[in-house]
Amino acid sequence: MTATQIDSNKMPTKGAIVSAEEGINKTIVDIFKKSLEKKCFDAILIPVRVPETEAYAWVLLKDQSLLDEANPLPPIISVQGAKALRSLTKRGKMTQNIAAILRPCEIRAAVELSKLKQIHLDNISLISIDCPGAMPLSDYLADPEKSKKIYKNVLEKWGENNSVRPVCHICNRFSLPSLLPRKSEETSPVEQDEANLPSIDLHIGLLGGNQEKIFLIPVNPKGRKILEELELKSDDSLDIWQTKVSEVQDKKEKIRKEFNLELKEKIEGQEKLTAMFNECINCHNCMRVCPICYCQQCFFDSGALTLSPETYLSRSEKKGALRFPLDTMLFHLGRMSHMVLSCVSCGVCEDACPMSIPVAQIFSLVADQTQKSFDYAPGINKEEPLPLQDFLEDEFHEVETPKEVN
Amino acid sequence: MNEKIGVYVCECGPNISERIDIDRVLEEISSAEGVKVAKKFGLLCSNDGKNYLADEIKKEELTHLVVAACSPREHEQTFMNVCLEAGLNPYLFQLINIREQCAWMISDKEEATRMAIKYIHAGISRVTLHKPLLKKELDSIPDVLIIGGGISGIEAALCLAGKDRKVYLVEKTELLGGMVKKFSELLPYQGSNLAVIEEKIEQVQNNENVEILTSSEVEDVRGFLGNFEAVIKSKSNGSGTKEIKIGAIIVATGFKLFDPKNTPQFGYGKIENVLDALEFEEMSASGKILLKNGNPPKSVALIHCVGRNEKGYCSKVCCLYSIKFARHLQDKLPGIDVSEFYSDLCLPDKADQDYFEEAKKKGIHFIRADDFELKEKDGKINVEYKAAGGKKDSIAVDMTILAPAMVPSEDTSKLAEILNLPLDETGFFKEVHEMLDPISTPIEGVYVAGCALGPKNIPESIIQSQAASGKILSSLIPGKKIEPEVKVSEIREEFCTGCQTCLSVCFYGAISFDEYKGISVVNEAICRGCGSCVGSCPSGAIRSKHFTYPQLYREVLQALR
Amino acid sequence: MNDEYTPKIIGFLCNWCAYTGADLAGVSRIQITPSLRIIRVMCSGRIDPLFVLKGLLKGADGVMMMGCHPGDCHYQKGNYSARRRYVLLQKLFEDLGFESERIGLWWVSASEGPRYAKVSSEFSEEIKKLGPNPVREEIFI
Amino acid sequence: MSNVLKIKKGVEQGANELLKFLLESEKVKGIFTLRKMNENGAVSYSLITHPKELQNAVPLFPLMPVNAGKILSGFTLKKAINEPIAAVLRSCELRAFIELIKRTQGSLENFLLISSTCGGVYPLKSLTDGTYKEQVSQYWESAKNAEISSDIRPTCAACEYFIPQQADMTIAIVGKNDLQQECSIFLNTKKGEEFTIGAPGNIVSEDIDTKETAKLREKRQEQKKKLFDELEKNGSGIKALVKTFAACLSCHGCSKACPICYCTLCDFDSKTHEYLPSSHEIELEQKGGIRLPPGTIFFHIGRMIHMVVSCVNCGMCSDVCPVNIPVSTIFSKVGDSLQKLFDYLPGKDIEEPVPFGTYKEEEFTEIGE
Repeated sequence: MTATQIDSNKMPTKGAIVSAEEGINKTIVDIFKKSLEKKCFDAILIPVRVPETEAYAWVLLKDQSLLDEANPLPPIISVQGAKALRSLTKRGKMTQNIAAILRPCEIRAAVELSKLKQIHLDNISLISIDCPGAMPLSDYLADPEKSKKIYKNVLEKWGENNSVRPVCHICNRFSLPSLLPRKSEETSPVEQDEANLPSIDLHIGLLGGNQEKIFLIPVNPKGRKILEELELKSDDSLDIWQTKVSEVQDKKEKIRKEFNLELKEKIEGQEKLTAMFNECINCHNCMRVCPICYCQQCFFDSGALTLSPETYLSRSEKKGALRFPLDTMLFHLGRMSHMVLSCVSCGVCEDACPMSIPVAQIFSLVADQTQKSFDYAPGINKEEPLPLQDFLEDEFHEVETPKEVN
Repeated sequence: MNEKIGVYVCECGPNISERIDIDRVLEEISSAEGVKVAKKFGLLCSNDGKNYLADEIKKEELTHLVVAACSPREHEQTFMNVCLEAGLNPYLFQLINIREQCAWMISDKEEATRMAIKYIHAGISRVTLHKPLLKKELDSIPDVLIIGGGISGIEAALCLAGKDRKVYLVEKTELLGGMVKKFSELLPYQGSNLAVIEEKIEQVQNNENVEILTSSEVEDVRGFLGNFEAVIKSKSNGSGTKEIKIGAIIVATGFKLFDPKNTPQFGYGKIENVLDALEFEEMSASGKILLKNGNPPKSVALIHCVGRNEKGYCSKVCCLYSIKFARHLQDKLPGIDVSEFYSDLCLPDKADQDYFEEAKKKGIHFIRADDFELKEKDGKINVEYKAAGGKKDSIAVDMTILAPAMVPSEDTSKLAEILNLPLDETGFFKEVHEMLDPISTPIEGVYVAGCALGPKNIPESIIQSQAASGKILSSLIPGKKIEPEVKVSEIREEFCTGCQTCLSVCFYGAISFDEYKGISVVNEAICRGCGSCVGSCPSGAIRSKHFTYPQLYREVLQALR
Repeated sequence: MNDEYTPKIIGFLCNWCAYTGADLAGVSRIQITPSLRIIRVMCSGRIDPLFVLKGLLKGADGVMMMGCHPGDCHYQKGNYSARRRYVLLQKLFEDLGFESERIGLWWVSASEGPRYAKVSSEFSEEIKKLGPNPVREEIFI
Repeated sequence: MSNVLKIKKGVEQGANELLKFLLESEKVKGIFTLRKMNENGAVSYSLITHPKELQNAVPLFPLMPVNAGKILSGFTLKKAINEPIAAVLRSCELRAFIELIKRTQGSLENFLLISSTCGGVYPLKSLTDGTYKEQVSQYWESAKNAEISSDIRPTCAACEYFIPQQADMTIAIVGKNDLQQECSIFLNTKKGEEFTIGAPGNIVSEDIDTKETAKLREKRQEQKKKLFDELEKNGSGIKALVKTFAACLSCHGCSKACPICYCTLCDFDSKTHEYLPSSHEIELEQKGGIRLPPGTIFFHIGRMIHMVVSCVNCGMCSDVCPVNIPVSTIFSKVGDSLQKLFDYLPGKDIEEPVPFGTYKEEEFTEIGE
């Protein structure tokens, strides 16, 4: 089975239900204030609104007062959380205990990066949250106030309000526990053997709580310990949450199928794709914001592709005209080949594209297909090796040349 | 990280121990990351101290050494040698200056101690980033190029050739001897007989160690101490060029005379029988001191300091040779009336004074004056002047001899460019230090001697040539390798974009551009490690060894702890 | 601001003039307020403007650059490059509304121990007046 | 006064006419200019070698997808072109190209440089959201009347260097009230004149600086002042910078799009400026909180230190910024004053050394004493 299908029986069944009269945000923030008091963590990584602005930035904080402006679920993804985490631990592990509250796609990117030794997850508790998706950066920047209102509605009408980004609208990995690896079909993530702990310790469930309560869901012993330290009992039933998750899941799966079919229509075939990338100005913003593109020096920036003027002239003479910047197509497809197996469809590339090319949609479509063919789900299981760092002897016979020809 | 850092604090007798709480320092830093031992010692620069350090390095198997003592300007080398003999690369060591900068400068012991701890912490976190650097050794060529075949050049050539050095003596004109060759005679107490000069010229010509290249000019010079390459262009034999390899260079290009035409009031070039000093030297050398009309002059005026105001410096020798001229005239043309017009008399050497007094006795008039105006007046030259008292006066004479200022010889600036040497505001070559290092230039292995540095008399020029030769003989020893600076700049190819900004800020020409790779390249033998290029590189492609960004950044961070 | 406050000042000193001058100040037992942390570089030309910037953004209250007097540079002209870079920083900080008073450049020769003590003490006083670098509190830089 | 080639056609057709002539007469091997890519108005620079492709050429189209100076630098990075190519660029692109050449990032050799008195360009956004379509209609009108056309990029509206330096030919647009009837091409250099021998149209003698250009320059200068003053609204000092760069994604797209940022690997993207976890923890201790990724302000000011004396205010940085930070405004403000300080106008004179590759002994003598 591919990791994308949900089997709600296998989801964690017990957790803590916390009422949220003061609003989801405040409730969550208070919990983490408490976690600092109780010394569950030394510091917390969470998006914080920059004072006197509408911008959000990742802040690693000890000082509780900074949590007042924190927002675990801002209307936008500014910097992809995994990138923030990478900037923290690329050169080694933290000595302090840190809780990182990330969206599912950010967690998954972080896990991919840890496989690529770009992030050291030691001493870091990854905490995920049900994610209704994020709004397009440009929409938010155009009118933050309006966007915030819309986003409230997004949270209420989960999965129906499509003012979120296309990749979010079709995202079927909005609730991580549903995807976590298990020792066997029967066990829920919590009963993992230590050796194969899921990437997250704790999950914050929003679905089914319709703004009145939230679910704190431990997915491993460490998660349970955290709840204990927070003096929260973790034996409330999670039925409402589960049912809601699978309900939304079904909806999403449908939208996703239709959407991708249409998209396929739009981009399949060289000409269509070329036309799509014809507007690319080669700024490489997409690569620069992509969490998976971790290279210090991108091959496509390295100047390795610079040729002599004569070559350019003769290339131009073949077609009558040669477009500059060159190799935009090569860049996108090349980049794709480098990272698409780990693409988590977080959509930041599309947000950052000054030419509004639907990069994320295209990449996520391709990712879908390629990842299926390797039965690989990026960022779900820390232990699952990267497809291209691993191979089975008994695979892909269809691409082999027939052994005997008669 | 598995460093084993040893930190040793020197008590420096009472100097440090009394003003810094060393025990507190030790207890503070012993816990720092990577520190294996932290100890104190009475006087680390003493022999006991050095032996103690060496033993410690071996005993504790230290990977890095930090010594907190005096200024690196005082004992860095001392302790680096200790490392060397103890088998630790001397660049894995850091000397922390807690004496000058803490003990001696901060009165409050508390504060001084706190500051010392800061410095040592910085040193510790810095030293872990040090890279072992290796001394390089290069073969050197003992041969020498001397530019300028005047008396200075000749003297230098003889000194060096005398010690069996191959010398290339390059002279622009057809013959050796330079200015002196034009003189009629020397000062009597210099052994007035010019033959001594002729002898020297002969000696050079007959010395098989000296290759004389007359009618030749230096076109290009590349390289560094011990390994220069020079291109010599010969004007005579069909302008062929010659490549020579030498280890050191002496510039002895001498001087020329200020052109009196630039000071019209002296009428030079307009009024007949107004000569400059050299013209008169040649005239008297020829033995015929005559006016244009063929008659010997009955009266002569000698005017000093021509162009001194324009140039702004005294040319030192004019007073004496003008007196020499006057007495020469008296000897050759008895009864002649000679007047010396001076504004200040410069008689620096011990014999000069007598020589001057004698001249006065012999009836030569010495008139202190300025504001000259020379006019032609019925066949004679009327010298109008303002006398010392301020009263205007004039005399009429048959002949006037001007003593123009000494100025840099032709193409001094061109040569300066080729050799990448600085000139001073007067246009002469600039020495490293007028008092302490008067013949060296900023370029190792290149020296300047004689009037190329400024006005000088013959003895001074000869002294400088001998000095330059001595420098070369002592620094450039045949068979002995030279050790270029180790803390030089290096370029990380993969980061270099080839914008060549670094070339423009390197004052030693140590960086060149590799057209093929499209990147800059440092010649480590020329680089002096100043790091200007590093500060100028936007790509962060250049690193100055032992002063890298991370190493300095560590110091910054620690400073702000 | 209390009297206890001693500013954190970083000084980049060239090895040949400024640093030697600083040593001389010590040798002459001239007492100064312990606010300056010296970082030795071979030449003032080595002082990368980024060091100065980094220092300030990391919370230094002031940054001093010191080198040989014009014309006396041990490496001929390094200090002229340093001067241009300093002028750049000065103006740039002004334009950005930074307190450009927090950086300074001084020529100090090997024999100018007293001058070293004087300029560093005076600068330290100036900085005291300015108070701590606001950047220290700033989280979102 | 210089010679002007007058082609009796609207300025845009006239320009194409010129290019057509140059290519067909084989005076040039190819033409580097903007070309229409599709119907929704996407344009990109192209090297056109066949006359038939010229039908899509839009040399004066008021959009700047990339700074052409950067492109030409990459084009001639390995070596200079050995056959003549005509390149149509805007004033700021030409200046950028020249700054790059000073840093041996390309070569002018064999280029026939064609430029125009620039009416400015529209932001890339106006292309992606289609708004440029109605805007462009009044573009030529305002150019003709030496007005600042509304909706062009703020940087352009505040640009006083719209009369190109060092171009062989300059197509006059600003203040040409006969735009629709004729195209005036100023032949600034001998080269320009040689290449137009036999070209359609007639030669007259005119001056490129007119009352109108002066008028526009004045307006743009006013606009510039306004623009710079707007920066003050965030206050000044570190607080202001933090506010301005609050939304920065650290994507460094500004430096990638900047023509002057020529480094293959930007120093600020290199390991040199990576943080060890320990130094993060030190700072966390000191401040109680740290922004991640770190060094947002350090990057922007650092980049400024590296390139701002050569900044040509082309505005690409602002155009590609995903979070609408007015990067170019800040950089032109600082650039302006620093360039004045060093008496240096980037891209004006190819012989003029870059301020930090040189110095004068007698300058700034009051400093350090």
